[in-house]
Amino acid sequence: MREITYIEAVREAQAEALAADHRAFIMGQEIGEYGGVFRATQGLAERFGVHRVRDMPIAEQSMLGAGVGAAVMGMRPIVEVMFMDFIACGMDAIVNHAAKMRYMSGDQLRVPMVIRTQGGSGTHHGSQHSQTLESWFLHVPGLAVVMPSVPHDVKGLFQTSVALDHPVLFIEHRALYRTKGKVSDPVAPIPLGKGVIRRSGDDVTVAAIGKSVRQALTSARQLEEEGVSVEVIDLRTLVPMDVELVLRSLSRTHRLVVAHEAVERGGWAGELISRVVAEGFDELDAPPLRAGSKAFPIPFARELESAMIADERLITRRIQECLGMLEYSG
Amino acid sequence: MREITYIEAVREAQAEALAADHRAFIMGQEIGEYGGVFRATQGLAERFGVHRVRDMPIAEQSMLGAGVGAAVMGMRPIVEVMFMDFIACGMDAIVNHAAKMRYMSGDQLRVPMVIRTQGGSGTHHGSQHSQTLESWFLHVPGLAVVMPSVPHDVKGLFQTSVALDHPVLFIEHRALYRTKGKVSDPVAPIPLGKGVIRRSGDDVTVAAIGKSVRQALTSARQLEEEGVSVEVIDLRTLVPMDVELVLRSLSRTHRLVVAHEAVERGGWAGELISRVVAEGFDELDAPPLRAGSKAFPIPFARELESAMIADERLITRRIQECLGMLEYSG
Amino acid sequence: MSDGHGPLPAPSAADAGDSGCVASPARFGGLSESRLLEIFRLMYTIRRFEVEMERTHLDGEIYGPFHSSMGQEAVSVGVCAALRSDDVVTSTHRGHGHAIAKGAELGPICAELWGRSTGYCGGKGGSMHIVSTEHGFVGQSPIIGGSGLLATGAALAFDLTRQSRVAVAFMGDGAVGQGVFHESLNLAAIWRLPVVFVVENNGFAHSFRAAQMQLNSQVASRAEGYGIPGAVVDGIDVFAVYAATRAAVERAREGGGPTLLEAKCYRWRGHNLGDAEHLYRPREEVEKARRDDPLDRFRSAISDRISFPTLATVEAEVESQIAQAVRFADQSAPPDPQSALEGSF
Amino acid sequence: MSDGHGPLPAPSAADAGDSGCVASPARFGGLSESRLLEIFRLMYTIRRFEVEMERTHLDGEIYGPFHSSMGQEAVSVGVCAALRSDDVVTSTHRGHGHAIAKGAELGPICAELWGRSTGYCGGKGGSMHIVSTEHGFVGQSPIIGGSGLLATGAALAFDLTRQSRVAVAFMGDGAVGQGVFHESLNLAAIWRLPVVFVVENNGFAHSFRAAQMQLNSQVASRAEGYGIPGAVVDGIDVFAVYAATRAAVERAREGGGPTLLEAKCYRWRGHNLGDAEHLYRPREEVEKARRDDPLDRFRSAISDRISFPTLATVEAEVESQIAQAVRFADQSAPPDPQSALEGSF
Ligand SMILES: Cc1ncc(C[n+]2csc(CCOP(=O)(O)OP(=O)(O)O)c2C)c(N)n1
Ligand SMILES: Cc1ncc(C[n+]2csc(CCOP(=O)(O)OP(=O)(O)O)c2C)c(N)n1
Ligand SMILES: [Mg+2]
Ligand SMILES: [Mg+2]
Repeated sequence: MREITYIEAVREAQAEALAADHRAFIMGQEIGEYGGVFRATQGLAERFGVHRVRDMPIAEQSMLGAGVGAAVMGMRPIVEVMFMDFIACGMDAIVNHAAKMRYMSGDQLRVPMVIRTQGGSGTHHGSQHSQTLESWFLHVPGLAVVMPSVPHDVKGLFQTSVALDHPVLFIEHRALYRTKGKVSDPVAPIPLGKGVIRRSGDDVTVAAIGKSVRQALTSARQLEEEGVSVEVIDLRTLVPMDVELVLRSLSRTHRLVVAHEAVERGGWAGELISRVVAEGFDELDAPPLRAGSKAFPIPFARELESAMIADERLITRRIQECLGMLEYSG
Repeated sequence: MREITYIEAVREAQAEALAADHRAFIMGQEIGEYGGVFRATQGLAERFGVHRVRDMPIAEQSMLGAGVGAAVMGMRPIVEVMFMDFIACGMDAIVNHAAKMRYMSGDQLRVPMVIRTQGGSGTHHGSQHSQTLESWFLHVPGLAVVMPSVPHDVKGLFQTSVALDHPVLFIEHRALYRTKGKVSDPVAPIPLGKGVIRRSGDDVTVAAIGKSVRQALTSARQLEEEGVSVEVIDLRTLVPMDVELVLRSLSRTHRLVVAHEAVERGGWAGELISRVVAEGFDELDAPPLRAGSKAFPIPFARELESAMIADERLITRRIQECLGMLEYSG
Repeated sequence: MSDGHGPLPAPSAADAGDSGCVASPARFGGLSESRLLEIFRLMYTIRRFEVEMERTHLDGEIYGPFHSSMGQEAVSVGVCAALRSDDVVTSTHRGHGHAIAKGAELGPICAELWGRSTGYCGGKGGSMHIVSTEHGFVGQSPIIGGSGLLATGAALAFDLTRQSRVAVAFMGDGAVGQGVFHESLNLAAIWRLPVVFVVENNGFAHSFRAAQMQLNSQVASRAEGYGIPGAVVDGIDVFAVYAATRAAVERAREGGGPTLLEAKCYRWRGHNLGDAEHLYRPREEVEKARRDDPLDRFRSAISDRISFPTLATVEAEVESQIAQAVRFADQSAPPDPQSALEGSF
Repeated sequence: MSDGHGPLPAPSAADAGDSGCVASPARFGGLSESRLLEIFRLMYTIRRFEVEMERTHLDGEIYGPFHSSMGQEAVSVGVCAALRSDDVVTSTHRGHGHAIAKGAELGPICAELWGRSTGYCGGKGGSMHIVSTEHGFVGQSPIIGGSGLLATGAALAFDLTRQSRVAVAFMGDGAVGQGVFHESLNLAAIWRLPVVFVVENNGFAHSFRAAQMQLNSQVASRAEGYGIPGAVVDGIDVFAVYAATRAAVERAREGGGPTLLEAKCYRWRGHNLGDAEHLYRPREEVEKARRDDPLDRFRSAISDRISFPTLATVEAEVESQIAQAVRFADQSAPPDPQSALEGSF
């Protein structure tokens, strides 16, 4: 199988979408001849023309709002929001329009729009360019939320997202762009709402998504040396969320840690834990714990960022706490 | 003691704030001579002048953004967002600016701004005028989130909010405006992060906020007839959240239901349940359950709205499920 | 930018506003008698429909917010008369007139207002969210400014698929201060999209007069900043609205890009039912404004071409259609609660 | 609106742009020799500081995004020279020059860029979030358009408290298409707030030229739509910038409301370090633009008033101040990780 980087997968996925469906087109800033600030659309303008790979002025509301209007008329817009933080600038188009129009209209209108964005810490962009905000959108009925962790899933989930007759928030992590993974040719579409077990284990289950999956795997490898067997689940999509897979895993491990880079307070781990507790209480030998970032804006300096961002160290610690090897540190 | 309506309390609280602190002023749409679409500022423009009770054009970004800029310069803006749904139009000012500037600047800048808004269902305003979105803001470090359920708390919490050197989201529920409650004269400031027990009971604890507190009390009264003793906690503020009070209550009841009108999926109940499970697992005799709205946009028609909105019927059912009187219905 | 000005017929509110203007054929924009009757039928329908709906609301048969189109009939009808049936319209919280003018049926509109299963949206939408894709009425956005973005996006779809369709956004004067107004016009301008932004300047944004919201309250003049044509039109005069819209729509269809039209009119009713109007406008002002009635203007304009009895017949038909629509809603079942739990993700 | 036009000295980029313009005393805006030297010192400091920071970034001593102010020194300095120390400035992602021009110290700026404990924000802010309240440098917003809102709000505070202070928002040409640009100007206009919006039109919004973003790329002409004065100034000529800003600031201070200034300049460096410049602009264009250097313009303009040796002394002082600043940052401790967990709610 071919090995490609995550960003190459994003590029191929978009190229395939544009090639496969004439209704698909891309809108965003610096995505045309420039090829995207992270190279996600490199070569696409040349190949598909600037009318289908459209550079936008710096105006997130119109980018997202025009996407909604075009989708309603039968197009399949792929809108790139350069940094996830900027979604706050176009929130109304997503929340009040994209997510609601199909329902409000009694199914007359459809909004098959994919909103691609990337977020997260690690490049020292500071508080307004490093957030991880997917949790907001679990709380917005009408949206699917997708967060692939490997190139293969990027390609498989993107196909499903573009084909879906509902708006999709497709979230990438900057720090994953250079990571590599094997892809089949072609990659088959991956249904939304199906997680995968990335590593099986018996002692504890870690449910994670995106970059946190890789960190959980690192923790798992480290803990293996201490004789701890960790099962790592990659949820892949948050809406829908594969709670069943987690419950099945718990029926063997009976212990759960939920890991995400997003701030722990109000983060989506609370959703999964609430579902698991409500539906699998008796399976639990210990309280499910969260490994999320501390409730502070993301600071610029290295030393500060790593003091509040959830990483493999925190995941490892939570696993040990969940197993009673350490005292719970809140 | 005097009995006043909730909306009268909102009006008095704002009047007292403007009278007490010359740095305080109000911005919003239709709030001046018109007195606010819900009469929250009636008479204030006449009393304090239109420069301190400022009518705004329909432009949420500038309303909230100018509030941030004024707060940074030492003012105490009180910004009214007419419907909570419109916060999506000014999200960037709140999330990327108000909440972060104090931290980012190394404590050089302060944003003592109170964002007053109201949300919720029941008046058949439809999908774009009925949302309950406080859960988003738990996930935004830097903001306090306040949701009073009675006139007394409106007055007590508003004083604390205006005095706080951090931005505060002060959330009201339209359906509470005409409800009445006793107030002392004057009402003492109420610290943020202190919940209250509205009704004590032994069998199960219901933690709620805002309008849901009243509904929980209704459920409690109904269930009393069936011999069920329900303790009802009014959290009053979500950030900070009085988890200790809930844990203390659980040490007696050992059962928890968390109730909010917000959509259950991704809602703040998940935060409370995660904290409770992590810190009080051994106290729990049954899985904590959530009573939140189903994950759909809010439809217009009565029959439809009541099919998805969380209300006393759902709270009652969840209590019964938590007590094992009924099968959990998800 | 002078090239920012297209050759639009732009009768200023001032010169066309005085008197029920004379009926020179030209003023009919070359409309046939049947088209003229259709225009009258629609204007009369909107007027009477709003009266009826307001009544049923006060009787408690409708609930929820209600924003009346009364007094703005000539804008809705004049604009939509210049459109093809496959052109699309986006609207605001005040959209009943727009829906009717674009051809949506009274029964399902009424049923939607009443929250019945037979409403266009099965009761999920209500007064502020009527949609009839079949008639190209593709969405109201009561989020002020939202209609502009939706129409811009629709126009983008037409442009991308090389369809010669046009999108029209109805907006209120209150939308002009919104960031999305700016972003919509700018985007439509640089991409030369086939969209017409129709700002219905009905004198008020709730209790506000445009001049309180902008120093430069000449809405149409904003077009210049975007390098697109702008024009003011007398919104009481359906022919003026029709002519201006036609020119804009033709330009859009031929790839000439967007136009900003400002239709000056007056909001006859309070902002919504229950609005405390008296707090911000004197009854006399309203009465004076109502004396310049778009329906009367039409009647006197075409008096020498269409006889009064002919109009009376149309009026009678409309009355029974409205009565029918109300019966339709009244006899329709409320929506099945279960349907609230379908159709989202 | 003619009344929308104030009596601003508005040398168009065209007429002032050609040649290092002659040094008629008037062109110095009546600035004393010491003020002139101060202006030179600041421009030279910005230039050299950016060179040094870029070097330390490439050496890996700085990390994170870096947006150079090089080539735009005359705008930063010309604007801030027209301000009082208690006036405030808000800025963008490209803010080093603004901070220096407003008087912030090199040591703490450098330390902030390096993420050290002694930085203005203790390392929490970084290059895009420098703040020095003590110098009235009250916030950068790398969220395009954000600086306009912050300054409008600051001006509102001044207006409410009847202080005669003025707020200045530096913005990029890329901000003009943002909804917040529209909303800020409109709000400042209707409330006649003491704010000056300075759009640094440096030719590019990352890879984009203004003309690709707006049909009407005459940024200053947008002022009309808001009923406020607008003016274009040659952003390479510090005296032109100073004069235009002074007029705008005076008007603002006297209650005359906001002004929109467009300062035409050129972004010498890539959008940020690592930008693939070659994809959108030819090296020759950059070289040609760089030949019109704001520092050279200044030198030739004042050549008959200030001797070359005097300037050389200033340059030498600046060099050592920058070396000192780098040493300061270099010798400063990294922030205490614990401090990341303080100061929020
Ligand atoms: C984003 C947003 N802010 C505020 C409101 C509240 N609101 C509803 S209608 C209205 C006035 C609109 O005036 P205008 O645009 O002139 O339309 P008209 O009512 O005159 O038809 C306002 C402020 C809203 N619906 N959306
Ligand atoms: C809301 C928002 N959208 C997009 C970006 C990404 N971005 C950063 S700088 C920039 C270009 C800004 O150009 P301009 O305003 O002219 O400022 P300049 O870089 O020329 O100083 C863009 C698009 C951003 N920071 N904020
Ligand atoms: Mg209006
Ligand atoms: Mg620029």
